[in-house]
Amino acid sequence: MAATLGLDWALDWLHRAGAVLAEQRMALIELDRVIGDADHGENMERGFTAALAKLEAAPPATPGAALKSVAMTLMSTVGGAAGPLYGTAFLRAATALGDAEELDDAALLAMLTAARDGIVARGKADPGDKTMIDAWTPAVDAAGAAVGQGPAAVLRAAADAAALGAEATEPLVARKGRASYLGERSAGHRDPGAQSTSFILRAAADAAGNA
Amino acid sequence: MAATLGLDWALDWLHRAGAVLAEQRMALIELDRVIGDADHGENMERGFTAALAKLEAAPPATPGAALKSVAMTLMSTVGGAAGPLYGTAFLRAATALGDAEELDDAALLAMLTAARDGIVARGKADPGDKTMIDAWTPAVDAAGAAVGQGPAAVLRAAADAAALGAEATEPLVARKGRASYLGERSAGHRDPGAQSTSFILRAAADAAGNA
Amino acid sequence: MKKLINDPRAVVEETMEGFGLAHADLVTVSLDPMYVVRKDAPVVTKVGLVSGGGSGHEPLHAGYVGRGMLDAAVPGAVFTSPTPDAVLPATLAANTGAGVVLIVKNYTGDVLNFETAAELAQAEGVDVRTVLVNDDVAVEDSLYTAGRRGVGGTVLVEKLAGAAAERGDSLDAVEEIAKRVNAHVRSMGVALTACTVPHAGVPSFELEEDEIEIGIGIHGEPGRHRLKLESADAITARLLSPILADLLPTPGQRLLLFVNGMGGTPQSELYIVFRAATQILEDAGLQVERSLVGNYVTALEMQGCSLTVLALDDEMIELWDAPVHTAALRWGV
Amino acid sequence: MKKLINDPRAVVEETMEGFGLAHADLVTVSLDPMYVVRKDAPVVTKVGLVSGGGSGHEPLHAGYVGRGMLDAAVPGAVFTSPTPDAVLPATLAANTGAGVVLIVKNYTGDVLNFETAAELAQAEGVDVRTVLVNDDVAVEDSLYTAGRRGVGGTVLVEKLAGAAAERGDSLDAVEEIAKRVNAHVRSMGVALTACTVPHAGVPSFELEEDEIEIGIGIHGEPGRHRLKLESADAITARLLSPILADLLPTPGQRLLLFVNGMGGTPQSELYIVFRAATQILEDAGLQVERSLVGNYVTALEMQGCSLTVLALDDEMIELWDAPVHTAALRWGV
Ligand SMILES: Nc1ncnc2c1ncn2[C@@H]1O[C@H](COP(=O)(O)OP(=O)(O)O)[C@@H](O)[C@H]1O
Ligand SMILES: Nc1ncnc2c1ncn2[C@@H]1O[C@H](COP(=O)(O)OP(=O)(O)O)[C@@H](O)[C@H]1O
Ligand SMILES: [Mg+2]
Ligand SMILES: [Mg+2]
Ligand SMILES: [Mg+2]
Ligand SMILES: [Mg+2]
Repeated sequence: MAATLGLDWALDWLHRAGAVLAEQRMALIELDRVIGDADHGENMERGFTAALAKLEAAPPATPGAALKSVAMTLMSTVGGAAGPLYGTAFLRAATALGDAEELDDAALLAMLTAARDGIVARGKADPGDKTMIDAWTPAVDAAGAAVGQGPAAVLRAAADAAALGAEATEPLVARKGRASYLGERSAGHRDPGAQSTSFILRAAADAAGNA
Repeated sequence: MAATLGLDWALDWLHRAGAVLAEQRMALIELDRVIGDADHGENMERGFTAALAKLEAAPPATPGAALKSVAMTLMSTVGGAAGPLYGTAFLRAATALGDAEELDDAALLAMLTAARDGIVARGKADPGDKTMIDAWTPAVDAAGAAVGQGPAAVLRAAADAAALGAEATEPLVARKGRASYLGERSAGHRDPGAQSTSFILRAAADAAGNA
Repeated sequence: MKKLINDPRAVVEETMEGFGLAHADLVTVSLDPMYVVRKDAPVVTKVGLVSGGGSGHEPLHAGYVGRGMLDAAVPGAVFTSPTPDAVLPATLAANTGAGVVLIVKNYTGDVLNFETAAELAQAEGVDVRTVLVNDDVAVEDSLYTAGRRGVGGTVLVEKLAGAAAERGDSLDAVEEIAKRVNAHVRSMGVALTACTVPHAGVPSFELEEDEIEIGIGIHGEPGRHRLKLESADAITARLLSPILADLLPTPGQRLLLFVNGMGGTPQSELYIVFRAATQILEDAGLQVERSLVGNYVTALEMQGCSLTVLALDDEMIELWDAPVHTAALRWGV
Repeated sequence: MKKLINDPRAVVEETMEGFGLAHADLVTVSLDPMYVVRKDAPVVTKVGLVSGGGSGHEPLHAGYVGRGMLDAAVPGAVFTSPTPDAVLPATLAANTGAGVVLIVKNYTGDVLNFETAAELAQAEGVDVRTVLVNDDVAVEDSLYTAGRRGVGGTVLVEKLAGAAAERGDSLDAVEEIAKRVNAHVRSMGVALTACTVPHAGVPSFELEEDEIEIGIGIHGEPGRHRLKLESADAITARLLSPILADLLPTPGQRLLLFVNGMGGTPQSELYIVFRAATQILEDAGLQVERSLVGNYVTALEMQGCSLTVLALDDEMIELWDAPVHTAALRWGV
């Protein structure tokens, strides 16, 4: 396992994320259909397809530049609630990385924290509101606890916690986003944004495991 | 069995016709749904309900007056193709009866013939076009053959022939009315107007059998 | 059957009551007998224009009563032509002494009932002309059918004849315009789903999840044949080709292209069809000069659409552009 | 899924292409980024009015671009708010230097994307105001929801603010009118059937043959609760009562009553609901002074309707009656 992660990892991450979102498009649509408006999978796939094409067309020089490119593309292609939220997350993550070429545990934690904080700043959701924050927050916490065990371990901890966090949104009653219109009827269904967060963080960990 | 039929028979006929059309409303709608526009049963029931109410409100003095009253009400309440056709049929039938109080075999035959001729005059259908004419024409022929056997026998012959005529519309390809739009696809289904004719003539025969 | 109604038998009456309330500035509604007249009818010395037919095709015909279009409309029961005793008073109300043109869609029931009404009105001294609309190329016009049906083209006949009447044309002239429009208009429709007549309670026909019905009428009657669902572009081509084969427009001909929704189809789909139709027509060297897109002649909640093409001349364009003020069509006023 | 479409992913683009072809006299359509502007934009020294949101609600918003209403509209993907990079050029195109009001329906996605666009436009020197529309009483406006949604009331906000902008009102004044209309308008909807988002391919929710969904939104999202199907009169009462409980109009208050079809409901049913609503309002001593009945804010092919009630003042009546010339709303011109 590498002691730091570089541009290769970042690109591998983003490609893996694009692949899993494409593959899970219908699953995310289905989650959103039940408590939302059936577009989350479509939106995310459209966004990541465009983001990968952009990375291809204008190859970035650093991990931060890669995340910034993705941020801008998501902002202008995803739309809906997820577009600005993920766009902000990737933008803040990019800013946190600056032009570092190699990322250690601390850098990765800073990246995840900045992403989460960006989503909170824009969306104003609290933990437990049944949003993507409920995957991001445990992920940041777990990553923090794993700092010192190496980048792959940090990201694995984040991904595992995000997966549990996404699952844990099921019993919750939504208070933010479209699912909140359903009131009590939103309970019993997983939040699509928390699920897509879990997919994206798993992709980061898998890429690190291969680095 | 009575040798002639009078006003009582005429009123009994019309009430029986109203009753059977109300009872068979959905069956006629269903026949019309398949090769038409699903309104024949509704139209006929609406018309006869109104016609019976009118007979109640302004009791006629002769069989001819009863048929004329029904004709006018059908004309103004049924609409569609069946309204003017049955309206004309009853009007011509009434004219054929004049102010006769008692109707013998010949009068009944004249009545049925006038009704059929009225429908042909308005609708210009030929036998075999898959219309109510395919019930009326055999009914008139059979009634003609039964003249001399008494009113009940004349009407029974007409009703039996109309029933067979209605059934015999099934294999026909429609050339008149709404079913003609279907072309070959109209074959295999009974014509709703021929079926309602059969119900109405059966009611006439049943009333005569009870007279 | 799921409908926003009270009693299936009160559908037409309650609809017309609501229509009268919503458009009290435009029309007066008579409930028994049932007909709708222009608020300002009879308009002095103008030829009267009257139409009608079964209900369930809203906004046809009541939605087209008003300045520059119909003077009166007569709604029958759902999918059932109205009776002469309703057509007669509507005709009388529309008569200013200049005569009345009846626009009748070519269905046996409509023809017979309007025929009787015309006779009755004539007996009362009204000069009545009847113009049959029969624009539906899905039906063969032969000895073996009741003839072509009147469908989408009806709106165009009513608009152009209405504009002619409004500008003061004579009875002969209004009749001529109506016949001219009918002679130059063709339509063809497709259904993706059936509709349910309220008093019947079950859909008028069954279509599988992947089937469509080509050559559909507007009365929930089945069409000519069934196909597997195709793309909007392919369906549009299928509808346009018999229209063009029958209309035979010469290259450069100016057209009015009318994409009509059957009641249950989203507007977005109508625009997708409009796009496809425009491409086909322009590729054929024809000129889409005027257009209309929306739900104008419907079949209750049926999903599907019809295409109507009218070959325009200068006068028709002028009449189309003339002001109209009705519940469903309004411009220039 | 049965739709008159080609590729589910091309639905919005092809719709807007067709829209641009059909209304070339009124609008210019930009496909990438996707937005629609008034043909004559920017209109000199007029405050600009821009709206937008997910597609699938046609004629909202592109159908309301034109004289007396919107200067530009920005359609997103189906049921997905548009992105800032499309809202920005639309905002710039609508700006004459007098500033721009953005009319935004209150959904998280719309709010966030328009917020970013507003910041970007401001950075380019445009004075931008944002007015949120949140008229849907089906949603509790509390800390525990994303707040009330913008639904049918949006059309009224756009019409009245558009008329104010057209007559030359200042940016402050147009913003004030828009906010005032929003403060006095309430809506509530019902669905009889679900709709199917083209890229999803399956209906957004399931309803039994005898069930309806009360408090439905316009995004195919489920409503607040389910009921057994009732009569149109009963359903109308159910929709009106929370509206009135929240709006609290005083006796004699003049109202605009707007019965909106969700896309798949026959016009006749909308008039039956209009009739019932008028009766209830008049029995409550209120005055239905203006009305609108039709498919104006839809959810694809959903069957159902929404009721919108606006408490009118003299200025609102004047602005409502002012000329408007758009694809979907037109009078006085
Ligand atoms: N205020 C918010 N804060 C954080 N996340 C949110 C917020 N609102 C919505 N989300 C997330 O966005 C997801 C929905 O995204 P998407 O379906 O693409 O957008 P939309 O709801 O506009 O259709 C939800 O599942 C939720 O995780
Ligand atoms: N030209 C015609 N001559 C005789 N009968 C006809 C003709 N056209 C239609 N019919 C009869 O009318 C019946 C349909 O009546 P109805 O459904 O009430 O009217 P519509 O076809 O206008 O809906 C047909 O089944 C047929 O028997
Ligand atoms: Mg969504
Ligand atoms: Mg019929
Ligand atoms: Mg009929
Ligand atoms: Mg969405």
